[in-house]
Amino acid sequence: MIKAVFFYLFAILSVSSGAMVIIARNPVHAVLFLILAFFNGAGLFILLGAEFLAMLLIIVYVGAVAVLFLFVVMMLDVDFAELKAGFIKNAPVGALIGGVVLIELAALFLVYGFDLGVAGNVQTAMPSTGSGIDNTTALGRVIYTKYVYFFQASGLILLVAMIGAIVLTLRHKEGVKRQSVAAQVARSPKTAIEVVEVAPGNTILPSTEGQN
Amino acid sequence: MIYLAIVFLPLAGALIAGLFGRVIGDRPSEIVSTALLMIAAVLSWIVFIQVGYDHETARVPIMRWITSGELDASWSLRIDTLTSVMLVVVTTVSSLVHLYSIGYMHEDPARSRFFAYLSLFTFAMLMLVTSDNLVQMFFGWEGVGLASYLLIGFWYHKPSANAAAIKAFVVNRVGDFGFALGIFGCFMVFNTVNLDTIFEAAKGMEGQPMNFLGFQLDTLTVLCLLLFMGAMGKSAQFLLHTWLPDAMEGPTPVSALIHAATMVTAGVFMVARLSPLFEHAPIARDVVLYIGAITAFFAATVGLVQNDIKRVVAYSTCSQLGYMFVACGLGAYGAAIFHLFTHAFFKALLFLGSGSVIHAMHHEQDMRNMGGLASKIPFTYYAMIIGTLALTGVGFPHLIGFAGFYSKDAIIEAAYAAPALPKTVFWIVTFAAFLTAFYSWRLIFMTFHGKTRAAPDVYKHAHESPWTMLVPLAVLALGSIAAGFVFAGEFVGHHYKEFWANSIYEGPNNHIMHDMHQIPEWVYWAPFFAMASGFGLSWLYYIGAPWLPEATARTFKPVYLFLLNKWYFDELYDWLFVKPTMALGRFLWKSGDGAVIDGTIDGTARGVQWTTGRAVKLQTGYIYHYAFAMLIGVAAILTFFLRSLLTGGAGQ
Amino acid sequence: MSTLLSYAPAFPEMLLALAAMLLLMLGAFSDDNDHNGAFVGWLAIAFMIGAGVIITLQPASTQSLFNDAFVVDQFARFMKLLILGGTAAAMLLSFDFLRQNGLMKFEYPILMLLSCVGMMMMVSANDLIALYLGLELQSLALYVLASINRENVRSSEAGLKYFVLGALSSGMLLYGASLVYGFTGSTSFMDIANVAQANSASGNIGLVVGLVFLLVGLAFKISAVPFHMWTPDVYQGAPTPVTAFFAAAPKMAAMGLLLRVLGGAFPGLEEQWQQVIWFISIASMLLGAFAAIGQNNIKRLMAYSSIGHVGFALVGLASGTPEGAQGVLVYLLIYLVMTLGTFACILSMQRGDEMVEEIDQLAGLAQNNLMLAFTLAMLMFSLAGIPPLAGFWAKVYVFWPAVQAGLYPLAIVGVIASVIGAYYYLRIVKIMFFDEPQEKFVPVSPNLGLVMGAALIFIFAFALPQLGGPIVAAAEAAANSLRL
Amino acid sequence: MDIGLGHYLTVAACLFTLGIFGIFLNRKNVIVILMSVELMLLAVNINFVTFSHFLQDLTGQVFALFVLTVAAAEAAIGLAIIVVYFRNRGSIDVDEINMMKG
Amino acid sequence: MTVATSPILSIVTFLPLLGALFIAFLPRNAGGDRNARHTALYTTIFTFAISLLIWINFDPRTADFQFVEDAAWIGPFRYKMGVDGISMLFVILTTFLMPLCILASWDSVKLRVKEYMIAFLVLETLMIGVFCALDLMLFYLFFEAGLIPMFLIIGVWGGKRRVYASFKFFLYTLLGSVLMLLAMFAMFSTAGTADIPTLIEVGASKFSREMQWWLFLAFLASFAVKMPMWPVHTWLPDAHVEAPTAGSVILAGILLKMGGYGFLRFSLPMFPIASQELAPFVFTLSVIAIVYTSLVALAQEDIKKLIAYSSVAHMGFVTMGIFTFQQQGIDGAIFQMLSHGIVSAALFLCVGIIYDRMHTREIAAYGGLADRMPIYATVLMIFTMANVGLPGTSGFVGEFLTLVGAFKVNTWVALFATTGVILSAAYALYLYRRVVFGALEKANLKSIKDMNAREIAIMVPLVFLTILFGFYPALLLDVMAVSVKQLVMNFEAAVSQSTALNALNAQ
Repeated sequence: MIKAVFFYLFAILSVSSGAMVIIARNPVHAVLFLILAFFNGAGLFILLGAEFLAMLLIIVYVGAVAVLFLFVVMMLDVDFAELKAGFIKNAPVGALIGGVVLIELAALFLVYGFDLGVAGNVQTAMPSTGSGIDNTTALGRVIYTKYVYFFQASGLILLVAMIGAIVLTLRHKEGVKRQSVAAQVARSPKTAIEVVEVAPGNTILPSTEGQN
Repeated sequence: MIYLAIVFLPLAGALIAGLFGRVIGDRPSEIVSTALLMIAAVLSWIVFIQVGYDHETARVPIMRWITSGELDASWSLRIDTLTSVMLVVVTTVSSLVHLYSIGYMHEDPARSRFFAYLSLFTFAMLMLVTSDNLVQMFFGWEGVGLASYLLIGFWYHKPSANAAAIKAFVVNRVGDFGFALGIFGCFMVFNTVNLDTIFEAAKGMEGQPMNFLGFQLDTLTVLCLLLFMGAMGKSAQFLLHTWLPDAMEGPTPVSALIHAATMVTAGVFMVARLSPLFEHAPIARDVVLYIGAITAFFAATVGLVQNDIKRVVAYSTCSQLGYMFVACGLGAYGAAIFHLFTHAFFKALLFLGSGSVIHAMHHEQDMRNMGGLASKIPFTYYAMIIGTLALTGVGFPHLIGFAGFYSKDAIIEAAYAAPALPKTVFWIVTFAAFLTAFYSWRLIFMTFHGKTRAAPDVYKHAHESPWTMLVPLAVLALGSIAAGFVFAGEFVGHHYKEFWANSIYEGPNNHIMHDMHQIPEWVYWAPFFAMASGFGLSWLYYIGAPWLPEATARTFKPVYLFLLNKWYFDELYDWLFVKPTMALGRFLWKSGDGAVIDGTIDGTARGVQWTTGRAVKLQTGYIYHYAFAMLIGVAAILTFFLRSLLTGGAGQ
Repeated sequence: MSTLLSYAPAFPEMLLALAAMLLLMLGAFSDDNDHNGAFVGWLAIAFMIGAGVIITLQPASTQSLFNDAFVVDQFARFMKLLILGGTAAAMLLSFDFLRQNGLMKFEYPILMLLSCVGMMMMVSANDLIALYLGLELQSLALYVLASINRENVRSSEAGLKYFVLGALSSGMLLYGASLVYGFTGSTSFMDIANVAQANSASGNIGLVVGLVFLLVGLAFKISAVPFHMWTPDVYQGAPTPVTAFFAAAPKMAAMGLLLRVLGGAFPGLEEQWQQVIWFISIASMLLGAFAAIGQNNIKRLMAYSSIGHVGFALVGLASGTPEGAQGVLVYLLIYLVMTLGTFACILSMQRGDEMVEEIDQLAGLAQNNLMLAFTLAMLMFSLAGIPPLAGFWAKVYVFWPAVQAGLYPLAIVGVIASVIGAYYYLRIVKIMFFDEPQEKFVPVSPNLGLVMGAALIFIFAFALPQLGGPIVAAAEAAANSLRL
Repeated sequence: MDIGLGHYLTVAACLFTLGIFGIFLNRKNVIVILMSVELMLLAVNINFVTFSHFLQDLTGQVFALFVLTVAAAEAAIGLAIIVVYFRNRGSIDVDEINMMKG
Repeated sequence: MTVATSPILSIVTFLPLLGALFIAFLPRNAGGDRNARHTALYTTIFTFAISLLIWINFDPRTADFQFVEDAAWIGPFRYKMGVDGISMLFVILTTFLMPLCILASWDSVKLRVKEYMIAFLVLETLMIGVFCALDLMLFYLFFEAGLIPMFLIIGVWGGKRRVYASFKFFLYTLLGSVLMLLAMFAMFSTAGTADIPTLIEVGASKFSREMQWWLFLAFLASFAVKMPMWPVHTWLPDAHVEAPTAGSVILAGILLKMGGYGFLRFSLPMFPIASQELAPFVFTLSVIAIVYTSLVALAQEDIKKLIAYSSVAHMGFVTMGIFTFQQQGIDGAIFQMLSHGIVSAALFLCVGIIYDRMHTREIAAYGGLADRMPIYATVLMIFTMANVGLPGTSGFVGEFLTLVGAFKVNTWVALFATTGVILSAAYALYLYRRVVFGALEKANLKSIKDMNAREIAIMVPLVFLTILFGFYPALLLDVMAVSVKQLVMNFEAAVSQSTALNALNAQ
């Protein structure tokens, strides 16, 4: 019973905050609603016994991705006044078609009698509740062994994301002075110091020709 | 060998004159081709005697031609009496015309071409008359048509000559259309195109029906009528006659050779040759008879009022051909061929004589600008008189007469003697004989008698033709005088059966050749009186009372105009066929091909363009539209499956 | 050592992944200049050739690794060779363009290499997770590549559109994957296939819905109508060599993946997916044909052309037979060559420093540069499917199975679409050959010439038994290793 | 009231549909579209976890784990592209992203 | 190695291609142009000479395919070549016309000579291939590939509306052909073989009546366009008018024949029931083609267009003849195709001769050419007469035989078709009169020159053959007789078998 209450709480909240994401005028609000939706999603995960994923959702998603969103939204400094609200003119048609899809899916899920046992193909059995192995451990046991291939692949994906983000956004601005460690370390007295013999009575003039 | 020589010597002449005329010069071309034809003519007479009197017949295979399945049409020569008569006619007239042309055409720059055409024509004509199968006959048939086309259009600078040439060819093609269908029909019915086999089988086909255009019709009638259509075209019979008068645009020797003596008689020859078929198709024979009679009368009436000297002779030819078909229709093939034979002489004579007149008058052809030429060109004058006497059939029954007297009167008598026929045909042909006499003498009187109406300058320089032109006139005049009484016995007289032998077939009920001698006495005299009264009336009109023609024309103006305009056939055909065909062609081109077919195609292309425009508009560039399209796709596929699966599930 | 050898089937992927990291180091620790960028690029090509050699040396049997998540069979090998070839050739096409446009960064070849690894994982995927990861590895690299010309509005717009719609499609694909997982209890293709075959389709609507979403995601990747809308914009906006890459390798991979999924996981739902394929095939062929006619930008035209060609390739798939799959493979190979050759030509359309993309600018090319015009013309005829060029054989091998399977309406619509499509290919030929010449293009560079020449020889030589025969035989072997 | 598989799936379906809606009904900020994608991924993850729970199979969770990883990478790339675009156009208004069409 | 065992068909087929390759590597300059011309000429003449070996070694007593070559090709398809009495002569016709085409383009083509010669040589290879191919796919490959060079020939070297004409030609024919391709797939799927001889033997029994209908219609779509039959003929006048002279020659001389050849090779032997049942339909189209296009030809103002329309009419005789299923009809159809190949080619060459001088094809721009061009006038007269179907020219034999065949089958068809004989005389002579006859009045014609030696050299063989085949058609008819007989017998057997079967089913 309590599960049901929480389910409905999380469900309603996640759906409505999801709706607010796309309705909200202000993108910052939208991000915040997205975060709320994630939180509720995490709640649903916990109800389903997936604690590790719930944790991940909050740490990775809310902590990193959503914040990144927030950061970009603010950085891009969009003039919110210019952003039009309102839906496109064929919104009703769109809504109708979207509604049809949704109704069809819901009808399928709610009406259709599930027969999950058909398969009997459990690949990686969930540890039984009494086994003392918690969700995180169970995942940890398979992720580097059975699913190492996927793990490596996702590593490559992250590598691509990193390269991509850098190649797209990194800008070597001309005229910006940067510290060059290698250059500093490589300095030797020869290159750094200029020994000038000063004739008596003369001022030391730095060799400024060509500079300015 | 002799047969081959007769047929192919003209071809050799044609090739020499045609291909090398430019190289060897005009005069050698003329001499070579003429000489070759002379040889052929001499050989023909030899053959005529061998075949006609010694009854030698022959088949000379030359080489294969069209072989396809059962169809086997070979090049070969068939020599029998009918052929030999035609050989004589063709080569004799042709060689004379060649000779005549040397003089007549001596000013023309393209003489070698002319002689090539003439010889080519002769070759084609000989192929026609010697053919042993229908296809080869068709070859000759079309070949003479080609030569005729080329010769009519010889003076290609003249638009009228070109028009006449095309007209001749196309109208002949209309006839050939029937001929061709006839050949196809023969092949379908008899499974062969060889004459002998067909003749053999024809006896058994009488009364057998065949399917033609969905109707069950009498086989032989259909075939004969189709074939006769070809004869009508070639022999310028009523309805398909319009080309012949126009063909006078060609040089006069051509008219003499092709449009008087030889080619136009090919139709008669063909009917005679196919007598085994026609004998078993009485309805077809009646058609031949009536068409012939109508033509004889019609052409004679038109001939009454023509002013062009050659056109008068041309209509006369047309009319005489009608006589020949009357004879064929009656079953008196011998009489038909006899008339063909004599006619060749006197009609060629008349044409060549006209040519001589025209030559003298510096290519003036209108008789209204002539007159009084008898003194200027006496030789021609007498030749023409002989020709006219022969044409009008001057002679005394049971005694003697000119060539035409024997042959034409034989036809008129046969028309009377025909059993089970009303005498209408007899009266028509008799009346036509009267008309013939009238217009023939009218020609003589208008041209040679009275005071001249020619321009003084022309009249002064009018002179007799060179010997090359006069010799043929002389020879032909001789023929016109003698051909009748010399050969009457063989062609239509008592020896006719032996003479014709197997070359002409008479049905078991055909006794006309016998019956024509069993007629009342007055019938013998009827054509004589017709001829005589025609002469008398003509004398009255053009010598006795020269004001009469004009007065008559004024009084009977509609009739006069009707005749002058040749019964308005040209106008009728123009209105009925030529104009609508051209209009239809243009309509089909512009509307059928242009608007409908190309319109459809171009319309399809435009449809594609339009669709393209729509398809491109879908691509708005907006992300949300793209996403929307995807969603629609998903929704559509999903709905499709859920609907089908759910209803499918409900059905279980 | 033996442990390492047990991973032999995955050596090509490993080699390339390690190469990518190696080159990354090389690039990061050397000066960022054109020369080094090209050096990295050439090295990448060398590694790809190496990977290709390894693939050809692998035994012809079917091997699987990682709990059957990664399978290497004849099909995978065939597709991998296509992908490697496409990627290497696209890279070869890139150098001149990148140098001229100041884009010669060492990241470019590395991203292509990683994308290539992703694609190879896709065609070897035998598990939904492997499928997804391979797909994402490929796609993420492609998003970046599309917008790599970051100073250019069009390029970044292309990247943005591609990314947004790509993310949407991955979402759908994932949603489908989740349903499939849920309704079969496994992510492994073999298990899925067993379930799908065990209880007939009507008994498992959820699975069908999952399949639909999965197909939608894949259809997006192969740019089939109505999930194609990104294609023209991305093709036009992306830097031309990247477009060439898009048209070449990822299309192969996505089609390969589609075959793998349908052949590996859903043979039991043949009746269902055939209907979907049937529908998107017709829609793609028609839209490709019609919309391309309206284009004047040759890259955009090639985008629509690629949509149409996907439609044709799907005709083979729609028949659902091994012959059909063979046809798809032959089609893909030939299309790959044709499209690379065409893009080599497009990349040669340069006046002075400026790239030209308008078709009109090709006017009279035959009189200025006959070889280029001839090559492009033959490629156009080949794309139109005129014999004896390779494009004709491609069509033969997809339409014949379709007819054999009784899909007459599909085949008829297909050939009619190909006739309509022929119009726009002809238009290019017409502009090059019939119109009055314009200013000359700069001479063709050796790299482009190499690709063009190879493509030209290929499309002509395919009709020879020495070339076409082995290719068809290889495609047959590959198709037979699927479970269609 | 028993909360079954269907309920979870329906919630996920709602979120998923909202995600799609967000993409094509939105004419504002492109970033919002990105957020919509994140919503869809959340829905997918809920699906996976739900199925995992009801199938008593850990694979679903593993899948969800990788989806999360990839989603993070995707967000990074997406935001980078948006930044690039913004630098070029000075705007990320969805209505203005249509230089190429037809 | 004797001729019979050597791959002579492949040699003849691919020799021109070799020549094309050689030309491709010639340098691009004035000398290169000259070399290109010479190479093309020698190649085509050499090819013709070798192709004569085929004729000489051909055994007309058997209906089997001869000089057969068979090798593995791609996938299930085989590289199989061979000729029988129906196809052999078309090979010769092709090789014969090609040198003339090259010669005809000797001076008139000045731009892009190399490409022009290459296009023609490639086209020759493809055309010969069509008539030799004994595998469905090989046939289609050659059949369709010809579109490319022809498209370029019309488009690059054509007249004012060349773009429209070339597109129409290409897309029209392509649309027809692709349907045939599908039909070929269906045949291959059903019969399990793409081997044409096998299909000829077993096709009739393997394909059900309904299937035969569909296959027949699909093949008809292709062949009807190629022939062209009414009402899909309108691409032809456009293509002819715009194509350069040699292009028209090839188009009329050979490409049109592929349709008729296709009917004989595929439709009749492989789908006899459908052929039989659809013959009235084909007859109707043929008769309409003959009468309709003859009428349209009468109204033309462009010389080439007129001849093009007359080609359509003549092809009407061909289709009519083929669908009589009679020895005469089919013999006639083949003969008509061969004869038309010579005659219409010659007519287009004749047009080319005056076009090269005056650069107009308007009939009204000419008149009185006979004065200045007597040789030309003679030659044109001969071909006009051959076109009209005058006995003694090759044009007669074909028309006559087809009509004989048609009359046996359906008198109405023969009746209407024979009117074409009248109409052809009308339009052909009308054309001749307007161009050659009449007074030479137009100032720019006054200095027109007669045919030069090269042009005479082109025409002499054509004149010779036109007349030779008119007088001695057995040269050709003997070659085809046995094959056609076999075709007719097989056809009749198949039809009677099916009627017997139907009767059995009806009981």
